[in-house]
Amino acid sequence: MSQADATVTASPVPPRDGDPAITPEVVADHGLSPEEYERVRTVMGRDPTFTELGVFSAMWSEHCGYKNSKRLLRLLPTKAPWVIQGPGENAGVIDVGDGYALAFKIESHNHPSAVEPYQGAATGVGGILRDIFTMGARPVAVLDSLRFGDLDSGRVRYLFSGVVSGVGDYGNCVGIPNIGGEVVFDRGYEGNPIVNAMCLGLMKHEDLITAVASGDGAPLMAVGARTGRDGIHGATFASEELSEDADESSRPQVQVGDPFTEKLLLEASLELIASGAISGIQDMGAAGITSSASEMAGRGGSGVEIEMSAVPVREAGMTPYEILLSESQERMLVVAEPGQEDEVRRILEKWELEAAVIGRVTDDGKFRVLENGRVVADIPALPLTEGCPTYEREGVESEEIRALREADLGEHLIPEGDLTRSFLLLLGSPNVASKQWIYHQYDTTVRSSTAVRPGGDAGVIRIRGTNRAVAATTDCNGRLVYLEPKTGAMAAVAEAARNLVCVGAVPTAITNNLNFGNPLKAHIYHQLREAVLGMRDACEAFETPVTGGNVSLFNETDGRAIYPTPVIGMVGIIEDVSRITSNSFREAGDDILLLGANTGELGGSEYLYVTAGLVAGQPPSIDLEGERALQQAVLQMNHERLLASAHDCSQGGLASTLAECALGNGEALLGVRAEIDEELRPVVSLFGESHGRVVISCDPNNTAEVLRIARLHEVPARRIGSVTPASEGFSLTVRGGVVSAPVDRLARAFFDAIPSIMDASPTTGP
Amino acid sequence: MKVAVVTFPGSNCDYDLYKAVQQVGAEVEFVWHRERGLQRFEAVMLPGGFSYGDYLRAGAIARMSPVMEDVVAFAAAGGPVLGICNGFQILCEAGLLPGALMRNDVLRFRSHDVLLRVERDDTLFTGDYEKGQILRIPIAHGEGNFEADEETLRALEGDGRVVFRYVDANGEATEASNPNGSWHNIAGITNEAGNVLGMMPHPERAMEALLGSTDGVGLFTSLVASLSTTAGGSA
Amino acid sequence: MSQYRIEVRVKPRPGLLDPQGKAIHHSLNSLGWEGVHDVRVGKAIYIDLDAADEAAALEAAGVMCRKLLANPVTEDFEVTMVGALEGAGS
Amino acid sequence: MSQYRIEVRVKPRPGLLDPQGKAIHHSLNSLGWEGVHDVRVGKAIYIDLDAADEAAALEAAGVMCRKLLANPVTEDFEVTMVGALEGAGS
Ligand SMILES: Nc1ncnc2c1ncn2[C@@H]1O[C@H](COP(=O)(O)OP(=O)(O)O)[C@@H](O)[C@H]1O
Ligand SMILES: [Mg+2]
Repeated sequence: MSQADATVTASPVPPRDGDPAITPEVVADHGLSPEEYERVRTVMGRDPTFTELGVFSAMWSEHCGYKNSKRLLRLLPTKAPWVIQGPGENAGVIDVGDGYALAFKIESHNHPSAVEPYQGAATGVGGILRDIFTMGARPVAVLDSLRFGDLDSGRVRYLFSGVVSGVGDYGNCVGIPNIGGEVVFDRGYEGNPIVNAMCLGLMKHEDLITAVASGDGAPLMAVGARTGRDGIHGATFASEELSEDADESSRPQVQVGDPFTEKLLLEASLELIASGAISGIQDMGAAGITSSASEMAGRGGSGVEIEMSAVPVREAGMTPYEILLSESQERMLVVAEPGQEDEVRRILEKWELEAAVIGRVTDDGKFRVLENGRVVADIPALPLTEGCPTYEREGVESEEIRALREADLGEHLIPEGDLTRSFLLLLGSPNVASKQWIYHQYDTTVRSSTAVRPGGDAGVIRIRGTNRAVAATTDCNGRLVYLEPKTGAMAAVAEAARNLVCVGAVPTAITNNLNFGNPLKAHIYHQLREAVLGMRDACEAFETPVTGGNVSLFNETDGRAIYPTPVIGMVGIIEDVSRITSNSFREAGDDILLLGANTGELGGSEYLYVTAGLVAGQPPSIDLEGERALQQAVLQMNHERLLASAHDCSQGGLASTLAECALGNGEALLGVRAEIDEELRPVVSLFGESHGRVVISCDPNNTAEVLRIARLHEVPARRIGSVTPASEGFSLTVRGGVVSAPVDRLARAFFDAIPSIMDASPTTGP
Repeated sequence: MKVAVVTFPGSNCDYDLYKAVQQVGAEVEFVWHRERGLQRFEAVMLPGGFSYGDYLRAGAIARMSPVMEDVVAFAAAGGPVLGICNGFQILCEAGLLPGALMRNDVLRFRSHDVLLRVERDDTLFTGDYEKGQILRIPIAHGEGNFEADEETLRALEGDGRVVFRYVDANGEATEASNPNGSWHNIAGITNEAGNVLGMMPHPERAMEALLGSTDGVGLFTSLVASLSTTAGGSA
Repeated sequence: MSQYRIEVRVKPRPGLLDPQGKAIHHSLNSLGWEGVHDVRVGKAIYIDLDAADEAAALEAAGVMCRKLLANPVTEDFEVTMVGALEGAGS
Repeated sequence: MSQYRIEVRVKPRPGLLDPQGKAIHHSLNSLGWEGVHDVRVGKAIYIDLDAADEAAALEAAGVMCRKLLANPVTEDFEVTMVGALEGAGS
């Protein structure tokens, strides 16, 4: 970087007619601090033009430049023999065996979704799909991780239903099955929803292509949709706090998604890559042509020259500034092999799309922009992409949060005896209740490869022509991260891994989305840093390296930050599809066993939120070695085909987990008779959310062997009861307490919760 | 037997359908919507998806494609034509099947397994099923609400052209088992001649136990069987 | 040749169920507009096109409706002239 | 109180991409209408409602648009009077 600083300097560029003069206010409006602006001037060796300032502001925004997170991200483990592509490309890539590779990544679209939930979510899915197919992989699955405020607000219902239909309509139209995700409703996300979308793509190893522009003179082509005035400065916008009074006019134009064009672009891109007519391809995502072109040049160590008048536009009279920063969707930048421009055009034309040569690769290390032959921007490429100043800040835990964590939960531990009413409340909480209302709006079976649909612990996609499958899950309990960031982040990684082993997959690698508040505040930076450290420790312990991710900071409304939410997207490999295990009980008469032990904390639990509106207390501790042992034990049981079902114990505690196993997808209900004797308060035994636990069921003939394997791995295990016919009801007895109810009563609470809220009450528009 | 799977910009179940046909041992080829000539095929299939994004109305723009003229001719000559989901919508728009598929009455996309009752086991497409048999097959659509005018509806029922109906586990066509508001729980119909079948559910996604159901296989084996008995006879 | 803007309104046929209209009707009622008795939802399509004169533009739009824009099984349509567009040319 | 029918037209805001309009535009062109330069698609909503007079009916419809029918972030709307309805009631 410093090398490039020294060798490549900007040539003089006269100001463009009609462009505003650069004042300190204009600089501030572009989200650059005075120091950062000085750095721009040093890099340039002169004052930037207005167009150049726009380019810097996008590339040095938090979104593109990772100013506040880059140094922390360097702490994460990224290597393993099976990692083919680590962080830094459009998506991470791992080997999945039999000649196949898996590309996967997660992306956030929080701010756009807060402004326009439907389009925000839809374009979020569109963006992550492009990140995958620009690697040469065919997208095979989508997951979505969502957070909203409580559903009792009309505005929240509006955001929730808009986001779900946006995610659904886009993925459905392109034809990528949704295989899972998560949703949490908590006042901590009121006003600032989280919308993260993850995509998985499969390819043969030899089809991998990266986004690099090299080869002096190679033509640069814009393909796909035309450039309009949408989302100008989205990247900068995504790096600022929202405030209630941000009026319409100050908001950037909403980007509208066109999934139909995306589908064509997907097919055309894969065909382009296979044709050999191109050497590089990249999505024009955040910061549009600016970031795609300069990053391709930066990675290739070369330069680019782009002629604005050659860019196909949707509206007349667009300035270079607007064209460079437009975030119109469904566009790609392609580096063609010299002489292959017509072949590129032919392929695009078959898919009824446009392609235009808009510039070329150069060898002078510059990001140069022309307007009708006149230079309007001339910037050294490497400092632009790599030279963004990065910060390491001082983090301090918030006293207020510490006090919440250390709060005495004594009075909440008192209830005992028949706790069925609390249990029904918990099962009917939208956080625990069935999420069918969501995923029944998502096509989950298109491509005919979905072996486990949403509703299981992890989604599973088989790989046609092999005996293998890949599994994926997203997880994070933001309340736990809020109360204790480091353990909370470790817990998110651990839960993801548990979800994978429950379906029979070996946890292999993660992508992650760091959704946090304003990192310039010391206590937020503390959360960010601790969470990254927690993620690092867990990933090291489980040998699941980080191959990529996304950072979304400044998630605040009127100064109130969301819960720190480092969403973990983990993928795993199943070598033999016949071993895929479901999370619902299979047969009356099977034994129910609990693996793992209750560590006794009630802090951060859904029980406290539902019964007392409380997010407080000491969250459950986590033992990474124990988690690892548990994973190994479950995998071995799976391998020996001992399991009828396996389900990770998480939100809602043991009672809710058993109910979920019994209720399944609602089509074949079963009953439960179980008892557990722990030296704990009954509410903790029933509803505590200790990590490291899995509920399994098995043929009674296999129970001894299951227990033996658990012992072998030093995992606590015990038989706690049996699966019964539904007619015998549901009961779970603990020391000093019990929950028991007819199964159809549980089914109503569980399945009707979200539909009855969403169908009964109108949403309130924007 | 050689089957054409016609693809339009935005088709996305084309590959699934291709694989399903292959699985029952028939030959299959994709035909892009701009290509002409279907004479070399013995059956034509229109896959699901979102041709032209379902913009305007599902199937409305696709039915203007050049290949549709040939599909119409192929059907007129008695050749078997199967439209699944978006394919069904295109067939209605093209007038090869009566009625229209309107927006689901719940106004939401619906994607899950449904149960279908086989109403006819004497069509080209259902010989390997039994009348009254209940099939588990996924649906995934936003516009599957079958409507037509009174007269057409009466004719459909009167002539026994309803081939599949949404039912519950007891085989009853109840309101609760109707995912989209279709008149009389209609999930699939044929034309008068019986050689064109349109259905909203996706049999091509119900071909393997691993994926949850094998109940779709019968549709494809039925077609192969009926074509081989009339070998050389059709279109 | 001049350029004209035509407005096409495509409406669900009377008698046909209109779930979307029903849902909006219901929402309006529950938001307090009890005096709303019926709501029907159709499409408004704006077409800018070259034509020799207004009559030719309207005529062309009518043909487009019959061929593509409206489904005769479920929809009716109306075509109206918005006006001539200035300084036209693609 | 009389009953009126109001027509509301909700349109995508200028400058915003209208994928549906784009697809129809493309289709019309390839069906031979090369003189079609642009297509935008919105909604036409017909509301039958009780109101004291025309002005009150239009006024109410405007409020409905702002509250429910149009999304101010992406859509503009227009409200026009179709006319008074005879023999109303319901
Ligand atoms: N937004 C969503 N999109 C798709 N599937 C979802 C979504 N939210 C939840 N699900 C699915 O619903 C099931 C239950 O979700 P959740 O209650 O978070 O489960 P758990 O706590 O067991 O992980 C999971 O299979 C999950 O994949
Ligand atoms: Mg979860």
